Amino acid sequence: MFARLRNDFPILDTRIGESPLSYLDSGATSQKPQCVIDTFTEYYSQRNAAVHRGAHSLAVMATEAFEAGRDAVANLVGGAPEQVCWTKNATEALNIVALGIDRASRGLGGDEAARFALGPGDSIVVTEMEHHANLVPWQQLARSTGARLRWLPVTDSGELDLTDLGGIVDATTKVFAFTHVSNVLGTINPVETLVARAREVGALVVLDACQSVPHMPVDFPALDVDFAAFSAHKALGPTGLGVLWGRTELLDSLPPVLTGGSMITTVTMDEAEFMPAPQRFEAGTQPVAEVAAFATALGYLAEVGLDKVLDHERELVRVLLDGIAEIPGIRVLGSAENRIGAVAFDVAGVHAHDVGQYLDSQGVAVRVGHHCAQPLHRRFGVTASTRASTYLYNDVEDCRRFLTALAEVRPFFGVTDAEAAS
Amino acid sequence: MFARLRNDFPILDTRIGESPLSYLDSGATSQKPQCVIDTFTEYYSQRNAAVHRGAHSLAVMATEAFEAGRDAVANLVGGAPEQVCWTKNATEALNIVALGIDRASRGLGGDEAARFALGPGDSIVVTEMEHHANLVPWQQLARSTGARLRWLPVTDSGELDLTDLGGIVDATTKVFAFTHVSNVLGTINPVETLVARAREVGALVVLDACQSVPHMPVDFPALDVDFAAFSAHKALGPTGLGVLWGRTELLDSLPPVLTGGSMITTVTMDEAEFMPAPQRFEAGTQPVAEVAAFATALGYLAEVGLDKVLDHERELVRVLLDGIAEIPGIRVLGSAENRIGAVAFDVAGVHAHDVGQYLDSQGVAVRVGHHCAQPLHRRFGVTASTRASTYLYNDVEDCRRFLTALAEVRPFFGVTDAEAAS
Amino acid sequence: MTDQMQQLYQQVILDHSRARTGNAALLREAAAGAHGYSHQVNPTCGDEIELETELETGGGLSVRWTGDGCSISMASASVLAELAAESTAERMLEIEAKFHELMHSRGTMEADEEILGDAAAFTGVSKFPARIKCALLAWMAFKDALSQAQSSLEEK
Amino acid sequence: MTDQMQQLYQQVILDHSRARTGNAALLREAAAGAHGYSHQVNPTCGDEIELETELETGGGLSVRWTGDGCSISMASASVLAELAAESTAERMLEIEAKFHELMHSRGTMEADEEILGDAAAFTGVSKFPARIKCALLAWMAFKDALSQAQSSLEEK
Ligand SMILES: Cc1ncc(COP(=O)(O)O)c(C=O)c1O
Ligand SMILES: Cc1ncc(COP(=O)(O)O)c(C=O)c1O
Repeated sequence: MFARLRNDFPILDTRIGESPLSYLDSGATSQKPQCVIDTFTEYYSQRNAAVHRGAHSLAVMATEAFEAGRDAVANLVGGAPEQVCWTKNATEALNIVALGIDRASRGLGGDEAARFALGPGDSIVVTEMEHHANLVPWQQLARSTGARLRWLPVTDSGELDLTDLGGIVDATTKVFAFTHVSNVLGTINPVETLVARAREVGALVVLDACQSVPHMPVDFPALDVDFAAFSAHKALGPTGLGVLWGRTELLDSLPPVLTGGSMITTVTMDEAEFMPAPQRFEAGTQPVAEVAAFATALGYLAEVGLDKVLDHERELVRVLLDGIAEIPGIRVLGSAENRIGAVAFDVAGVHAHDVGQYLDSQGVAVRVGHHCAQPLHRRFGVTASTRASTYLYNDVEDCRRFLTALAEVRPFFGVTDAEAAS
Repeated sequence: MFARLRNDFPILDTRIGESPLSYLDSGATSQKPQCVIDTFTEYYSQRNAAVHRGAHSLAVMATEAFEAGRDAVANLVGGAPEQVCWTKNATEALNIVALGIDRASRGLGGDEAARFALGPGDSIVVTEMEHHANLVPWQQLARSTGARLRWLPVTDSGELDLTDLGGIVDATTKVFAFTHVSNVLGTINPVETLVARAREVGALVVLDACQSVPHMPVDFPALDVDFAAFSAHKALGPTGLGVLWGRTELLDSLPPVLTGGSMITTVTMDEAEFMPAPQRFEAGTQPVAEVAAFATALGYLAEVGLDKVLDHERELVRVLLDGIAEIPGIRVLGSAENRIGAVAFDVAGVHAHDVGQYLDSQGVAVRVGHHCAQPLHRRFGVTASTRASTYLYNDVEDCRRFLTALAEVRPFFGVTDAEAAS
Repeated sequence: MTDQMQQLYQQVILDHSRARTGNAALLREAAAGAHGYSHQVNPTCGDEIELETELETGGGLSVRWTGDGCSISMASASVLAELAAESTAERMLEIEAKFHELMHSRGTMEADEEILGDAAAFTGVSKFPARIKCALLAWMAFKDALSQAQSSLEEK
Repeated sequence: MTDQMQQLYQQVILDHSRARTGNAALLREAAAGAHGYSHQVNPTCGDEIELETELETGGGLSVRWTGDGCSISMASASVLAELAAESTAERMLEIEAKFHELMHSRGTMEADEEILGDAAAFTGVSKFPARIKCALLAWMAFKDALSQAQSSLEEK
């Protein structure tokens, strides 16, 4: 099946110079199947209109497409459609939670928001492997509320160090925000253990699901998280769309951050009343075409089956890891067994940027840099790494091309083993 | 020229039941020419990748498309590309300014943000004709900072009442936020006069340019505004994209609201440093395909010429206003001479929702409701109105079809003049 | 004019939207019996309704309302008030459930005129997704007000 | 291996990226003469450079730097330091301007070897938009540090 499916992605026929394209950068953003691309054409040619605000036929069709998108997400990750709030990306989704708590901590949002209030003496816990999107908003929140920011460290094997979980997540902890899967290491974190500890101390759980939802079956209600965030563009969907998922009673009481049209009930010159979720978080004209395209993407993913996607990517990551082990001078960051198809590594004597440039000249697209995880890179003693990441359209041939090119990198830059060791 | 141009918009061939479509709802969102739709196909089939973060060829192409979009906007509205920050919609853009000022007022954002700080004793001025997007964020800011919110009233003719401009915008005024063009009345406001007063008292000027940029030539540096906001979807562009335009020195010192990846320089577990504008306002993966499509849209608009668009729409609005004047029982809201092609009205004895429904049955798509301007509707003694709004693809035939259908509305609902008058 | 429009705007609806049963000043605190009040807004179009219901000692009930909205929402309130005058609270909840089901049937359901009475005229609305909320607005207010009235009765 | 890759990674660049001129511990406060310091980061890839320059009384100048980054950025700093050792401040600003122009030429400009010296080897970089910042990082730090050194000289 996976071999056939590759043909659904027109960009994979692109040639980079003389080489065919091996796209191993899906951790940054995924490519799109033809059906998703076609949804844009279809939407803008047949049913484009502003949603929720009109009686005319186009508006009705657009509204139906928009709301059907919520159903598609709820089908994928569990919960009811009203638990799905559209955002521009996962980053906005995480910020909505952090900034909503910030507002609640200032006494804004009424009595029902008081449950979110934070202050000096309270703590927020994250981990050392977070993407900046799930770190910087919490730093900002800690700074503005006076709460303390703490974090779970990462072991040499690239897993969360749970030795002091009970000490770090303690009675002062009001929010525990962590990633389901590391975008650098590929490690799948033990959500159950972390949630169990959060429940013991009564902390809110915020899950960064950016790297899990596209690559494996995920069920938020079963994981028992309070809020979760992910982006459409990493899951075969378009740019410009993300999801904030939450428990209804929490969403309905969290103060909205962005305010304006379509999220209010009554507005006078002096004040405004907000709608319940999901609308309260959807101020202004929404990414409607993007929602329609994402619904198509989720239909495609559902047809393939996310359990199969995970299996497929695990086969590929085996090929990658085994192949890399045979190339001298490559250090893979982390070695977790429970992982998705993302592999970050350091090439002795060659900077990641140069590694990426060489691989690109061979048609192999990988990511280089800190992958928005500077603290994690610092933990591993580097400022940058090269990351190969897979998706359902990759095959063993992509991995082989990558491995062949990678073996040529150090010779090309004239790095000898002796030099690199120094 | 305008007759031919209609063929570029595939959706205009849609039939609503047995009727051809007359789309008179561009004030809510515009339709898209084929070239804009094709840009999605082209982008996702040939150069989709995450921008600004990779050395590989696709990433380079995507980054170029993304940055070229800024050039296209700067060409249209003036200023340098770095003055163009991408947002999800105009609403987000206006919120970034209001929430950035909120942060500055709490002492966040360092010394350079102090210039934005507001407190009790200060005032924020808006107008009674604002869209909720340019009203509610300022209400929220007033509430959280203790500043006072004031507003310029609207006259019976649907223009700003400037009688007491000097008293309302006074020495306490720190922010003066107003719309360039009313989305309900179509009135073009005297920006020069308003800006001149703001300059006298040293207030920041925030311009809601949602209804001006798509319909007429606009030059922000010439208008001498500090910040401006508009949405792509109203200007032939895609959903999911807006613009915050600002003076460089202001953008660089305004504290960012959404934080995360791609907007930072250095991140440790404890703190983060932010990049200058535009990146500081662009946290997370951006709507890259949307930017590419918007650049195409702006190219299309530039080719037509926005001066010609304004002339064309003014011809159509004449036809609309003259025609409506002949139909008994219709009251048009506002009567400004200096206007774009938007006409809102009240039908005696028939609720706007029913008016819209009847027009839709005749293939005429209009907007009904409060158009996100409840206070303005209250000012005119109604809770809802029907609005017909034009764009470059409309023709006199659309106006005729609308007028014919509108004349049938009261008879259909069996409203006699005597009854309506009661 | 299309068939669908005729189905949507049945004569019954047009009549009720003009001669509105129960459309009267609210009593509020002045109400004698067990009493409930609800204010509902349809943020999409600005339709608004304030509705109060009073439970009578014999099990009957009465509904008064004021509102501003489209013909569908006003007619629906009027029909509701008319039905309330002839029914018990229990019966009204039964009608409400049927009406709710009918509205969400996308035009695939036959209206049960025995139960629904004049409310059966709203069958055509179910084919217009944007208008369903209009038809349901008064009923939402009624359910809310009734449950308040019932709990105030229990307290007594 | 493509032609473009050979143009990008000229031998001069690879050599400089390994044997780095001027790559030495910074003096900071210990510096004797008029002195400027700059820290530049390329947030895209994490490349970083700390560079200081000292103006000598005779009009000459010296550059010291430490950094972490790709071969292009490190080689560029090394070439800069080598050129600085042979030039005046004025001459260096001339080179900087030419280099800046070359980098933004998208491969359409011939490098002026007379002025640029070893920096001419970076011509191929201008065809790789994502790498231009790497080549310019040290130069940005230099311009910043130099203007500080010059103003501290004026103050004296
Ligand atoms: C005058 C005006 N301001 C603001 C907005 C909000 O724009 P958006 O919904 O695209 O954020 C609109 C359009 O809805 C508008 O017409
Ligand atoms: C783990 C993780 N969290 C958050 C993000 C941020 O997602 P986005 O950039 O789509 O907002 C990403 C991807 O960039 C990610 O991999």
